[in-house]
Amino acid sequence: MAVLSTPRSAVQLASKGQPLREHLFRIALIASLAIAFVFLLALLSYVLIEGWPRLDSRLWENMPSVRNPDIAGAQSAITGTLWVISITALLTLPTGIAAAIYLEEYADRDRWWNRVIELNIQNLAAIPSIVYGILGLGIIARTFGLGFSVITASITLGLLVLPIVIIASREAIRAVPPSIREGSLALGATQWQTISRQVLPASIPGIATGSILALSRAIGEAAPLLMLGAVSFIRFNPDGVFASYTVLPIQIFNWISQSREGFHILASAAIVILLVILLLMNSAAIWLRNRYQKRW
Amino acid sequence: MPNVTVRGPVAPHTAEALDPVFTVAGLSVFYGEYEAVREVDLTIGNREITAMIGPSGCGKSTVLRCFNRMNDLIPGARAAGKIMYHGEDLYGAHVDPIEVRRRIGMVFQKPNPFPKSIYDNIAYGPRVNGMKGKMDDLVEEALTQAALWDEVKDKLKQNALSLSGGQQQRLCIARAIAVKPEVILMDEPCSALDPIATTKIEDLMQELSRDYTIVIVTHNMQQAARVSNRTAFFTADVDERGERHGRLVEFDETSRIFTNPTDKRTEDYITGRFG
Amino acid sequence: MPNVTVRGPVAPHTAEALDPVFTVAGLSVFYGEYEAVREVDLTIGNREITAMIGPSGCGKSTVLRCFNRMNDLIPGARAAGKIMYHGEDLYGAHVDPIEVRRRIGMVFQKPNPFPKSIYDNIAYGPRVNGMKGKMDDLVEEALTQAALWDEVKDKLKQNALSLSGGQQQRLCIARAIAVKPEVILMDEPCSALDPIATTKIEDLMQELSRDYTIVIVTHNMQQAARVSNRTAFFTADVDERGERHGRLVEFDETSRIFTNPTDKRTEDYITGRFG
Amino acid sequence: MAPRQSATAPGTPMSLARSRPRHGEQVIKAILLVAALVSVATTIGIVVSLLEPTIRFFGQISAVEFFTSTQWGPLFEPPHYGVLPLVSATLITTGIAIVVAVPLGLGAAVYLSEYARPRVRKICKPVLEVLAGIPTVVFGFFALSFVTPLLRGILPFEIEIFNALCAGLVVGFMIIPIVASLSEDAMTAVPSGLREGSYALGASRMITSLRVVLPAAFSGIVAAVILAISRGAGETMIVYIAGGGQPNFTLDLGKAMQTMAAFIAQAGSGDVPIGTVDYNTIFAVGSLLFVMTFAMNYVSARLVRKYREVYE
Amino acid sequence: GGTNTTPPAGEGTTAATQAAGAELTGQVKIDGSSTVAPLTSAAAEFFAEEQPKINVTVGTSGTGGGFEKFCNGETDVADASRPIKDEEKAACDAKGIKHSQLSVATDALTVVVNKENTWATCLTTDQLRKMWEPAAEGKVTTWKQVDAKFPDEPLKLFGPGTDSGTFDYFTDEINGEEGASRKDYSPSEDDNITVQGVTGSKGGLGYFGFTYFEENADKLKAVEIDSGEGCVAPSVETAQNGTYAPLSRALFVYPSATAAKRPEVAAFLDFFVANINKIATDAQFVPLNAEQEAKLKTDFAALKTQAG
Ligand SMILES: Nc1ncnc2c1ncn2[C@@H]1O[C@H](COP(=O)(O)OP(=O)(O)OP(=O)(O)O)[C@@H](O)[C@H]1O
Ligand SMILES: Nc1ncnc2c1ncn2[C@@H]1O[C@H](COP(=O)(O)OP(=O)(O)OP(=O)(O)O)[C@@H](O)[C@H]1O
Ligand SMILES: [Mg+2]
Ligand SMILES: [Mg+2]
Ligand SMILES: O=P([O-])([O-])[O-]
Repeated sequence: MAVLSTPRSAVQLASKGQPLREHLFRIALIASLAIAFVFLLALLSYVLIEGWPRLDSRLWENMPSVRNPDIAGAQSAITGTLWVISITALLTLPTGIAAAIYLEEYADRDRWWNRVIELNIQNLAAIPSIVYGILGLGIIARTFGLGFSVITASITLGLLVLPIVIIASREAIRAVPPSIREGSLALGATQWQTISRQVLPASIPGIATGSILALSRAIGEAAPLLMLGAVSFIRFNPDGVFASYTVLPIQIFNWISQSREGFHILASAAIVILLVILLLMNSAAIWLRNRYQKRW
Repeated sequence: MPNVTVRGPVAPHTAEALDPVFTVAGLSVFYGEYEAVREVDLTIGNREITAMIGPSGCGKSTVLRCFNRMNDLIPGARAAGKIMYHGEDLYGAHVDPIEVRRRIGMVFQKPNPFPKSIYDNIAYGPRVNGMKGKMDDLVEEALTQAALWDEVKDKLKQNALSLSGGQQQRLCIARAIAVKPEVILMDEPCSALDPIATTKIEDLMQELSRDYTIVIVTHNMQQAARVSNRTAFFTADVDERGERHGRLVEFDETSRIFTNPTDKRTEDYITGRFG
Repeated sequence: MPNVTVRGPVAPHTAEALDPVFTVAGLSVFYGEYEAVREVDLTIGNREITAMIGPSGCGKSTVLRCFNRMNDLIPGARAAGKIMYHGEDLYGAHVDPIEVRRRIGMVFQKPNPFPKSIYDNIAYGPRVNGMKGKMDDLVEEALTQAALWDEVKDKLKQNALSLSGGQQQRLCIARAIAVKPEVILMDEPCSALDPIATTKIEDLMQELSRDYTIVIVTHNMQQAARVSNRTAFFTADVDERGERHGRLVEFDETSRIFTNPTDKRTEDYITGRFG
Repeated sequence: MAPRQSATAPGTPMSLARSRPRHGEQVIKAILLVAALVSVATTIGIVVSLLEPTIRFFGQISAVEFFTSTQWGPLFEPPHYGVLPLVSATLITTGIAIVVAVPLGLGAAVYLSEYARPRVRKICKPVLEVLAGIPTVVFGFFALSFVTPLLRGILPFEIEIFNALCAGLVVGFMIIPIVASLSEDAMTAVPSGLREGSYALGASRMITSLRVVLPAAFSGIVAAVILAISRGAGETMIVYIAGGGQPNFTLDLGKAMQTMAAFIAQAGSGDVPIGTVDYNTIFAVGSLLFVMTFAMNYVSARLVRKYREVYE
Repeated sequence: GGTNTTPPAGEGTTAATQAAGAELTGQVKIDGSSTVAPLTSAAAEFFAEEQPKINVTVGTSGTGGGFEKFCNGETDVADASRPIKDEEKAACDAKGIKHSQLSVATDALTVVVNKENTWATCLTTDQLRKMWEPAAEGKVTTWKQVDAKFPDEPLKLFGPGTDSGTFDYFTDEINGEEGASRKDYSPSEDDNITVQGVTGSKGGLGYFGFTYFEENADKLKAVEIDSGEGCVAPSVETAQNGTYAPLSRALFVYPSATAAKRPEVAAFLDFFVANINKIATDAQFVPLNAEQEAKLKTDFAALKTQAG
């Protein structure tokens, strides 16, 4: 090794040269997060301050009213949201995860039809929600005859967020190192055993993220439901999957477009409720994600 | 102390009289266009230890991975030629690779513990194979055989990824033997082990070879000499186009390979004059 | 053929007269609550090869990883005690771990090539360190030194993960020396290598030790004897509570350790009577 | 330790064919395939709902006018059918959203995955994800009643009360969690051996993040970004409320604009009698949006195949 | 609950008194105009005090969307801010949905400007037309162009989306043809957005329903309209007596004759018609005058006969 003459003498180990660049990079990263947080904070405070006067039990004990904002509540919308979102989760999470498993673990990526499925899923993610509303109205409500019911809404929302679940789950499954699969298969495990006992547990964090994002989207979505008869004025709780229903985003939308100030306050309060429901819904996924997150 | 001299053929076997488990004929393995191994003929005897030696990159792992169809999993990998397992074509249409792997276990060159607890790593194989019996005993037995029990008995619930390199390797050995396969393929099973652990694993191999067939890849000449009945020596030829292809140079009883090799290249390699 | 006898101290060094690069005093390393290594005192001499040997799980890798603060990256890992590097506290507040790692290179126990081309793997270090010079030459030089050039020169653009186990290990060695660090830490650098490649790497170490300081972990007694000037023997003690803690048993010139060890455990280990 | 073959006579081991039938495996595979096909069925459903009215639309309106005229106003008297203002508005607002969301989202992801302590990550990630769950109506009103006045106060140039800039910005913030969360997962999944390899060569955290972790997580990051862009391009309510719903063909970000999705929402939720040209425009625009996103996804899918790094 | 009660047959009595003895169950589905929805919603709310077990749902799919569902047999009552169109009627006939039109309230379309606008207190219909006609597009961009007396302030227009009944009515009355309007204004289905737009621009002008103005009177200024007979400000009185012309209009509900046979629907309609002005006032609509109210009752009686 002629290149090197003497080794460098024992110079200081203190950093030199790049600290500024490193520093700036770090600051830029923190700033990215901070900017997003500031925006969120601004939005939340805006909503919270606006809605504060009406954040009380009337909100979940009373039914909606168009006559008087003081007696109006959102009970039917809250129960409707819980119904719709639970069934959406039940329908879409298993389907999405199953589709992701198929595409990552079974499908031969060189076959054109699998590439078509793949492309198709990405494409579905970009279709505006209102188009799903058209689909839900024409095919699910009318052709399948499910009418303007909870189940129609859940299926429509489920299809709307399905691509999110699939894409996120696929990436999570793909990130599991191949050596883990090899280790399992070499022990005589079947493909499904390998998937269900090694690959899926290892990809739970990513799948949980996908589920969170998907359900978040579904719970806040109003546009397709407007086409699906999530009628804005309902004074009773749904009693089954075929019942009429309304949901919080619709109720919020409706209150926001009311002319009286009192309803705007109510809308903000309902947003807070919606976010609380959202966080409660997601907390299971968040818990799972934190529990299973690991590096190898 | 185990026997560390050349083990020699198990009486009354002779080179030709072996009871074949695998019969390999004209095996070539391709990664895409690249022919990594060319025209290998080989016979693996029942309840024997067969060692595969040769310089790095000559295709030992590649051949080994054909024995339990592990290469099926590498996109673009393809085997030509025949491998018979107890007279049955391993690559035959009706053959179920899962059944193959259930009966032919494998320890990989790079330790690959599952990101689970030590206990679950061992229990995994028996569980997926629907094995009955007390799992705790099974785990203890496998870990003891792989000379790891003492070190981990207090932390069976700890994540296997926090083990040291050598511990991980022994864990993978324990995992493989816990399912009691018919054949065990081991790719450099002692590469990360100290002499003591190596000795224990070699003892284990000797013990297992009473009932099982074992194929090991090793770069440790002494190890091959100590434990194996037969040795296959591979090397990589460079062809006209400058590509390297693995080839089987010589296959014989270990005592013969190490004392009286037929091929000049074998002799050179064994005595360290090669390369 | 390289020298395979015990290398012995480089004249005119003597055990005490060494020019220390690292001075380790009372080093204990914890993983969370678990004290993996306890109270190690050690001195690594300039332009020498120091070998660390001992049974699997005794903490060799752990100690080695303290020398370039690699353990900083493991959540929950923590070092107590002092490590001085050229008289400067390696864990001092003003010390930049990046600068430390730039000057103290490392080859890991499990080969960990980047999922990039072979070429980019080697070029990565020089690039991030802003090294000048013709990159192609640098890559060729490093690969040649690590005895890999011939095997990969035609596929430098190929993904490094398609290399065989031993090739990956040599790639990681080439990657480490390409940045020309002051000290090179090697964790079982030859574990996946055949004797020929091993010999080449050992030759490389000898050559490098003219200018560099080298610390290797090896489970190969002969290798320690062949290449190192000094040897540290570690073992794991079991304490009252049944926990295992790594300890330094003996540290001395290699010739002394292998011919006339002070501690009974060293002798047992070296002669294979241990465990 | 009883070897399996001792059950049978030595030398006559069981066949390598399936020892016990594994119908379960086949059934599972079939179920999984069906799940994957749900998405295909969805697309077929959408294409069927879009196609027929679209064909009828182009029977009545010339494609030349549709693609070249710069005036849009199908529901006015006299109607205009130039889709370019909608397309340009979609590209502009989505472009602004990308400019906001991709750097901020990736920055946040790198920070959470490579810099932040685990506790910080555990808290920050769900908090960020709250952004994804806020109803878009709310974003829209927040944009209109808070962000726009704010922008009008600080920007040196004039912007209208309804404008593309504010709509794009807020859409960008809405999709940050998609970029950040999914990319962060992809980066966390990169084996730590790779990071160690880089650090051991004296690479800094920044270099390691940028040159080792990001490339190794490339496929996941691209998936995240594409998902986010798709979401942005298809976003309806925010643009509808804050963007003004006025189909201006302009590059002036301070002006009101109407995106394709916003048009569909506006026309689709209103009073357009079924079967008329007006009604069919909804589907013509929908089809165009479908084709555009399809093209974008096709290109990006090819990119990913090309640059993906497979580790281990 | 008992479903044994037959619908009240007598005229002149309210459903409330009739059904007081027995509780009905069932669901009444209403959908349609977002303008009319607050009125039917308020009715539903009052009705719930009488018949808590009857679930009345009110959707807001817009007048067109409401008729679509109504003629498809999916709803019982359609809210509408304009009369049914011929195509829609045809669709209803095809499905055999018999219906009739009931005028239930009056609305006064109100033209509003920014508070800081000191110049436009009264606008003639011609001036409005100058601003809104298709020919004005891209040309009439300042107030000065509308009237030389006005300042040179940029003119910013806001209004309802093209697919609302309000837009149809306004364009028809002002520009002489339904749907004929300049396109370079900011349209929105949500009147709150129009409020924001006008309050945010000094030269802003917009139009929407009277209720909306009343609620936001502190933020906006209503313009008096001169259709040739002097300036008239929008108010309950001027709308009711028809002097606020041409921008006052009737609002409708369309009950299905078939659905009206169902006791719960009949009960609701009885209640609604009987209490119409109380409900309208409460919901801040312009109530019917005596003459209009009498007509409503006659029309409703006819429907019930038709329903048999
Ligand atoms: N990340 C970790 N978390 C917890 N314990 C660890 C971790 N890494 C190592 N250990 C434990 O610390 C002890 C020493 O490990 P180390 O890797 O230093 O051993 P070693 O001497 O290098 O062994 P080998 O020769 O097998 O590589 C072992 O008992 C091991 O299980
Ligand atoms: N997945 C792969 N794709 C392409 N080439 C490969 C792949 N795996 C191995 N090779 C190449 O095939 C040849 C044989 O590799 P193999 O892993 O069988 O070597 P080996 O004999 O096991 O070497 P070692 O002792 O270093 O592990 C090598 O040249 C290697 O680069
Ligand atoms: Mg190998
Ligand atoms: Mg180690
Ligand atoms: O909802 P509309 O009354 O505008 O049809």
